[in-house]
Amino acid sequence: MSEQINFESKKNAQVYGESIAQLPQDLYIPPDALEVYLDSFQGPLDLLLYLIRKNNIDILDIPMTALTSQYIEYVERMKQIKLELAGDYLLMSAMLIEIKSRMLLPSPINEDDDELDPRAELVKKLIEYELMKTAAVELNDIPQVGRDRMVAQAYFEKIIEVNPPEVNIDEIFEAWKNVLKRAQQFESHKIERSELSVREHMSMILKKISEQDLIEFSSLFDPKNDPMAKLVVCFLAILELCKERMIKINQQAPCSPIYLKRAEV
Amino acid sequence: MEQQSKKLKDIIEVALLTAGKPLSIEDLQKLFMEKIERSTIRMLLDEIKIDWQDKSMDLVQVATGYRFEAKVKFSENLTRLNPDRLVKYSRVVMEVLAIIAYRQPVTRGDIEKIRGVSLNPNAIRQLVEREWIEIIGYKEVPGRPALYGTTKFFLDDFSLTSLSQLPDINTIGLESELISANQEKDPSTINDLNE
Amino acid sequence: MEQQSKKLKDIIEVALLTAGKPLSIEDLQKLFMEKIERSTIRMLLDEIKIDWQDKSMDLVQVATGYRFEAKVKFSENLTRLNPDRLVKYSRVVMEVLAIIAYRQPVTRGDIEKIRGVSLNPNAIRQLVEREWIEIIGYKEVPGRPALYGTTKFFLDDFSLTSLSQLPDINTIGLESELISANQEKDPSTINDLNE
Repeated sequence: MSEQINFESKKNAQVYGESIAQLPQDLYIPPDALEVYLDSFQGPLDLLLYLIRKNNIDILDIPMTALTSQYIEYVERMKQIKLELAGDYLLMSAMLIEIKSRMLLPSPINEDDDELDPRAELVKKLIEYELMKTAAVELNDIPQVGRDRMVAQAYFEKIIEVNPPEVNIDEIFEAWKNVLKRAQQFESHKIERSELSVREHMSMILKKISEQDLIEFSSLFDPKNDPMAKLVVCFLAILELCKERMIKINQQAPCSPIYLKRAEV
Repeated sequence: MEQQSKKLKDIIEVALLTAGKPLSIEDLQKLFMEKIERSTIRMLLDEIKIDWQDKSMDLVQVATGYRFEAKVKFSENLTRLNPDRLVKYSRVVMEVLAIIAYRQPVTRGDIEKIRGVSLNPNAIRQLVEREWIEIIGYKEVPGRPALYGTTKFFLDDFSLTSLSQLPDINTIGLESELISANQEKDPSTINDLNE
Repeated sequence: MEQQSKKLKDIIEVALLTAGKPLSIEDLQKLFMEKIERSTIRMLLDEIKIDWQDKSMDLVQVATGYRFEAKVKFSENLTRLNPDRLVKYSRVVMEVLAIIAYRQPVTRGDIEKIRGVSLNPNAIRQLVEREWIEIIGYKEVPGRPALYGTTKFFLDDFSLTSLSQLPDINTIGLESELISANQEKDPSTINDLNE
């Protein structure tokens, strides 16, 4: 209660007194909306700013008891619905409690005039973050090239040779390893020789279809000359193309010719 | 009427100048809320072609649609602008090439998914201009994204007879082995992968 | 004479229409074998600007030079062409960009301190790949963390000629005013940037 006494002398003591009484009601959010809603906070400062704005609190005179309890209640709810909660939220809980308790202590008598309000550091952070949030919104409103603004990029065929960069195959392999390593999806992107040849056949078949629009299924196979492995790979490629919706397969009637078509048609 | 047709022409023209790739008649129809007949689009394209006859570019039709191209007589000047611009491909370009080589056919969205970030269209453009990749079809999903694959020139330039000759990651082994292999090698390889 | 000036203008125009990025006066000078004065280039640019006044694009000057961009009145139509191609960044990415733009040079740790939460490295990576930010140095403290700043491409893409043209957030005023201004907004603003 000494917190109240400390700050009641300031200008908005009444508002402050009232808002304490009203705070808990504000906490109610329809349960199904809660998850989306809580998930939208960018971090503890964002949550704090939201509470401060929602409760009409003067950022320069934050009622620590009320704010701390509201904050902790939100964090508890986030834990309950098992949102992936950054450790930063819990750190902030601890910090709020610490500030609150420091404010409950009587101020040391022998201190200099410019004794620091225990909230000062927090307030500074909140103001800076709020400024940056505003800046982000302002930036986002500026028309961006590629999003709101289209710039000319017409085609120019380079007729004269211009020494394009040299690349060797190891560099492609390095780049590929790099992608896989970073994606940490090694298992799912494991490339086997057989799969690569399926992929190659997928590309070849797609190119043929792009040129001719329509291709007869059997024309893709040459059983007399192709080894069995190649026929299987070709067949797998067709199945994969169909599964990935890159082509369409058509047959008018049973036993009639099967056609492969471009997916876009 | 005159006014209206000028507006339609301007919209088609600006779309072609900013698209960075050829646009089909269907693409151009999408520009308008109201339905514009294919024949109307074709007629407007003809008019635009004539409008540009004495100007700096040509409107030409290529396999996948229409695009503006710099008039051939300006190539010498244009080449002068960037004689040795492409000293080295960026890491992004190399990764895109690797993904297309190993995972083709892929859409731009696939590439973004694998890399986890959105992709500057310039990367694809550089590879298309180099004629190492090309559009080989379209995926039948909303937006009809283009499917990219490698070209014959890609195989030629790397002296491969088929894609199966690309280095095989499995000859090196699984992830753990890859990483430990890298750690055993001199430290510079690790930096290579991290930079 | 007339003929000659038309040819110079065409070359500059076609260079700007095909470059895919802004070109500086120096770039444009490189187009010609003969030496063309800066003042001549400037004059020709002015003429091109006027030539295009009633057409589909505007010739504009940005931080790194001149570029053609679609007239604003056509943006609705152009968006229709590729509604899903729009690159929209998440709120996190935009906040990181704002912090780097307004507080540069900053380390990743600085950004985390300001936002009060640890930062997914992907946010920085997206901005680096978009070439809106870059490492501009290292801080002489243990671990030598990288210092980030915005690039010229950032200025170009936001049509700014210098950082001083960034929206002035400090004019928003005292904290109290700031707070009440925010309260007037609809609470849904919280979600605005969440794509």
